[in-house]
Amino acid sequence: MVVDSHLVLGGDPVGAGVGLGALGPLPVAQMIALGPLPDAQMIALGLLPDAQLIANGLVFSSIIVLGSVGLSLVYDIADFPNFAHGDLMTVGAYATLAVGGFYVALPFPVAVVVGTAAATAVAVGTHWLVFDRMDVGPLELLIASIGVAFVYRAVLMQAFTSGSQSYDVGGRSPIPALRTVFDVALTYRQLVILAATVLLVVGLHVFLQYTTMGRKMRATSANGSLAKVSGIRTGRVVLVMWVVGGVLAAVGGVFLGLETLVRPRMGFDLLLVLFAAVILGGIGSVYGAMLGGVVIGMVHELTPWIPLVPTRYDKALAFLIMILILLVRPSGIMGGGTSR
Amino acid sequence: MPTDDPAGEDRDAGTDEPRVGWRMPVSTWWAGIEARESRTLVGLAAFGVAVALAVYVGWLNVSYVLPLLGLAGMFSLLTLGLNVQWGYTGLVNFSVIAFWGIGAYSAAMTTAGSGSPTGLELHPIVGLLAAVVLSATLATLIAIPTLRLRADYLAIATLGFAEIVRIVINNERDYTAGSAGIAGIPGLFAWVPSALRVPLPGATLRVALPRALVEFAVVASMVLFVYLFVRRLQLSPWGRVQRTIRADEDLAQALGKNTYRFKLQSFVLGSVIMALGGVASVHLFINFVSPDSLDPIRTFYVWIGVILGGSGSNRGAVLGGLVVVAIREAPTLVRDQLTDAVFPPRVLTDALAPLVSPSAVPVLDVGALFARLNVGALQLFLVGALVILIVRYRSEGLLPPKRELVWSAALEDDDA
Amino acid sequence: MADDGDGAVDRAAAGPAVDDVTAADDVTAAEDVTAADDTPGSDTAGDAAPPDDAVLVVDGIDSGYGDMQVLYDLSVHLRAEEVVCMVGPNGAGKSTVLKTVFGLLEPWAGGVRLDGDDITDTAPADVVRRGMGYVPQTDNVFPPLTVEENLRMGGVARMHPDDVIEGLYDRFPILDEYRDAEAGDLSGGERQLVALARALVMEPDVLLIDEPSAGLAPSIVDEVFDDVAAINDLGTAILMIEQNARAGLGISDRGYVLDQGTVAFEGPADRLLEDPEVGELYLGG
Amino acid sequence: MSTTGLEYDGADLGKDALLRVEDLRKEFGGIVATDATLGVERGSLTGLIGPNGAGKSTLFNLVSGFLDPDAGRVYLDGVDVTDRRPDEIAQRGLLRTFQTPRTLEGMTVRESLLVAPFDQPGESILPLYFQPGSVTDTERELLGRAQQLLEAFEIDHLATTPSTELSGGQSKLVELARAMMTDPYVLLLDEPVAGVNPVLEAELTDHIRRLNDRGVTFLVIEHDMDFIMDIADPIIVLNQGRVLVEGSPEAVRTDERVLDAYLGGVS
Repeated sequence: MVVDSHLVLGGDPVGAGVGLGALGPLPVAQMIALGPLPDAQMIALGLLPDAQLIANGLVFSSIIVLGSVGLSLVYDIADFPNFAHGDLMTVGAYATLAVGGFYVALPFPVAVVVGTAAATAVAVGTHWLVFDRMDVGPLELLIASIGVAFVYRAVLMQAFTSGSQSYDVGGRSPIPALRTVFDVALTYRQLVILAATVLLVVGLHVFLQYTTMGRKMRATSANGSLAKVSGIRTGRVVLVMWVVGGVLAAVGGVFLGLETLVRPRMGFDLLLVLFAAVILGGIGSVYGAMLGGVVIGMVHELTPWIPLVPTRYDKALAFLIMILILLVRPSGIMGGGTSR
Repeated sequence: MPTDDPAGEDRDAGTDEPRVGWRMPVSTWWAGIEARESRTLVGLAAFGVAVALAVYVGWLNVSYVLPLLGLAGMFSLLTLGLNVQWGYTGLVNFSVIAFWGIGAYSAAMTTAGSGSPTGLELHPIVGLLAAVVLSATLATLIAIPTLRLRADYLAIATLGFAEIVRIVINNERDYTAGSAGIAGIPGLFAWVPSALRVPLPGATLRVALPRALVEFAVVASMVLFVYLFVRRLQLSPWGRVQRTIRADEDLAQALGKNTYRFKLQSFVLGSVIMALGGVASVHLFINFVSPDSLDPIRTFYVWIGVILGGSGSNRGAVLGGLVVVAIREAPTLVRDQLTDAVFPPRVLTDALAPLVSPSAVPVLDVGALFARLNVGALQLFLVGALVILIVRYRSEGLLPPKRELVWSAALEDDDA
Repeated sequence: MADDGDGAVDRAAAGPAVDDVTAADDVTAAEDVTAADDTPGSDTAGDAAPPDDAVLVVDGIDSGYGDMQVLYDLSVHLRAEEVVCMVGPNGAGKSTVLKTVFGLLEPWAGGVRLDGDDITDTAPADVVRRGMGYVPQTDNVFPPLTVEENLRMGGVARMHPDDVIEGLYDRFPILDEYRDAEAGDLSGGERQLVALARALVMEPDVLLIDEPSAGLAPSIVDEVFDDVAAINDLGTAILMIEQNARAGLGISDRGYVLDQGTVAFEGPADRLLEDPEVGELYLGG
Repeated sequence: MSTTGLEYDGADLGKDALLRVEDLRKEFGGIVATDATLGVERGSLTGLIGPNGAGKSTLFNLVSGFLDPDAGRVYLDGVDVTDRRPDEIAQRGLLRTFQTPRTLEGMTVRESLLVAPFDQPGESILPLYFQPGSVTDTERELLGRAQQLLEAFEIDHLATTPSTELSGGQSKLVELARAMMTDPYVLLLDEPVAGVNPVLEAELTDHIRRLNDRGVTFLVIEHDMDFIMDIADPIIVLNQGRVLVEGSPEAVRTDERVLDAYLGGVS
């Protein structure tokens, strides 16, 4: 019987991973370490300054954006919803853990690079070994991708146990300056997450808009068969697409691990939120996925603000937004993308 | 044994062969079986005989096998429900276990006593009705926005729904007892003694596990009932429209079929069957339910059962239920039974230790590896790998549906 | 997008449309004469072996989709710097010829030679690198990419496409004007030009064009054919198919009339148009 | 918007036309695919021709409800069916086929015929369990009808063949037989003889004629001119989404405007 580690955490029985900061100004990771604070509920019930919620929202949005961009790329170019994308984030988190203390103790930034590279290799390898070899429709690929997700997670559970782990790295305390000036509790870790995400998103934008490979990727996404007859080797483009998606997912996974704990189910628990972001932004639109990620991330953290919705249903709210979008505008807020 | 009941049925679906019924000679029946099917049936029979032998000589305990067969029956209810959705109509439902949970919790919250925060202690029939109404309503609510859209939206929406169900059950402690779960759900056959000795003149007859036997019989008849129910649907004009939708929804529409209505019916019906499975589960065998049971992996167990058995095949779905239990149990058996026999502790490491650096020794300790085998991980791995392999190599499954499915009564008189 | 389309039509319709057409017909007649000069008197190649100076030889191909055969033992050829137009009724297999030549479909029998090299069954990306370009009928630009980026996508197999692209801007100033506009926002005629230019960045010896006039307002068709002629002037041999037989053959040196997956007539472009049998082929005999 | 002089006067449309299309317009990305007014007379076998991109298939999709028009109306037997769902339009007696034959994976030819008739009692769930007799009766009747049709179309030997194993021409015959299971008033055929060998083509022609004689109204898109000129009267020529000419095959064949439309140039 699989005992989900998060069920024994107490404070937030349904996946500590999604409670990110919602319970109070202290980072969740620290809170879990200390146990729930007695005043946490009160703070959550409205005593929080708005700036704090927004800061929390931005941090969570960063993680969602990193995951949803890759998911959107694969959905558009490889033409199936990759249900293993959340677990790819988990692979990134664990690969970093493996070289950042579990098996080898590299300095954390180096560990992130190595872990990201490993997770990307896993993404590309999966493409070669599984998806590329299947001559089936999107629905069958979708089902196969769930199989892939389970295999990833099974290997991680065997190698790292089913329990929760955390990265052995500092930066958990709030930055005093921000606290005094803006009355916002933002840790060094969170600042790094924000900065790195902005850097990656800008980097992706530059890559897509100003490099030949980036243009090829947009071209292949817009019209795969025309890309082929233009002389673009689309097989390579798809490979690079998996590399880009893999890097972003892995880094997102590490950030998720920094903010919560590294758990075998951490990515899978986030998958639904990623899909909500992708559908909100419009399937196939990378920029839509970014926007969708920010919106879903903010809504998630701003739940305390929203009347009648208990904080514990923050994740359910993302799902409801998704359903609403499906009802009203199935092609998403950015419209574009392939609608059929 | 549930393994036998798929075999004797479906014959009337064949049309070219002479009509065969319940009383046909075995040779006639066997002659009408296709080669692939006969291999599967032989395999099944061999498996059944092997299990029976293992029980007879004492390798396997009846008290171990019987509940497992009951569990297989439970999974068969779920595979039959999913087969209606995916196999008949082509709808991707990733909230199988959530609908099971809706059934289980409906029953638990209405019928349990002190073990439940609600403590209603109503008659089980109330729980059953609640389960049907609730599952049908919720299935309709997910279906309305998504069934008109591309197939993958339903997949995402149902996965989301399953998570929501889990979140709600985990959080609404005042009603569901949260992660603690609801205990004390009345067993329907609690009055049957769990062990029985019948004193006869001169000896005592020991009846093994009478309650488990009764409960198994109930599950088996439920499976049979649902099987007959959905098979009639499949052979009917209703099932024919569903197959048309699965193959080409545009064509179905061009032929005047309100495909949305049909898809909705299929989705709701399948979901209600799953909820019924949930109701039955908590009144039989284990009278307890907790959110642990709502792990999404169970949904994918059911998926494996359906596609391995053969999408669209009811017999395949029943067979799939059995396969699922085998997959679940295999890791435990491997760890408990095989490790010591195949990889005696430390043999390999002792042999290799002088050759490698000390830090590498634990890595080589295969025996130890198996001993600390994470059963959950291995189950997950088997499920995942099987899904990939089936999609890649054997998408039609072990017992694919018949080539032609016709309302048999109509053919019967046609021949006469 | 709709506005742009209408705008383009309005712009073009501003002139007297009917006069334009008659004028074009006159030009066509004049060009035929010059075209005939390029290839003096060797139009009777017929069933015989293709001439030695052919850059593209399609030799007896059978082809089709799934198990449906569309082409039957079809042979066509194209000389250097020549414009050849394939016409024929719907369903004659014209697009299938181009797809098979370009490697998008595997021929069931027969072969394709480019500059004497066998390119049968070569993948499109490699066909491009061997010097043949292809402009599909519709969906032939990348809508979210700018005109500049579209052209760059045509030159992915080149080390330095910039000079060629600049050359194209000089030759087609309208492209220069719209270089930073998204191709999806252009009018139909402008898109067609972008598609043609994209295929030219590789400076192909042979360009295959599938119905350049498809989906265009009649007034714009002439512009597009002018563009095609201009491309030919740059030295590229062109094999195109065209529904609008008069306009297509009007700028061509030679023509093939396809029917039922094989060549029914071939000959100098102007003579084909006058042949009453060709007309009958279109409307049934 | 187009001022090419290709005007078609819809005013003289017979008001009792079984199928009437008025100013039906559809644009794709700013390009007008269809902007037509036309009528199909009761009992006629009307041909719909035109060069590639003339908007024939778009018109079919609009009329059968698979596309929603941007403007205009469709009347079937006097009833406005614009914006109705495809299944509602089919139920009103307008059946269509598709350009590429749709094969029903996992179903035999006979099954694919049986699915067609509307409102079978067995298509609802309750009668299956509470009135199985009526389901059986209907099924028996439909089986008989399917058998008759299969025999009439000389494909009864294919009854239990999986749909996916048919040749292109056989699929076309099955499509026609399947449509006939529903007793349609109007049949819209999209390229019924494309990819069909000459022998089967002759058979198909024969069947379409016979059905027409029995009162079924046809609207047929076909690129094979010999076929359409032989079978259809009147013929409607579409060009650039509009009706260019309507008339008898002879009139259409000798009409300069039609030749121009096909060969290009503008009259």
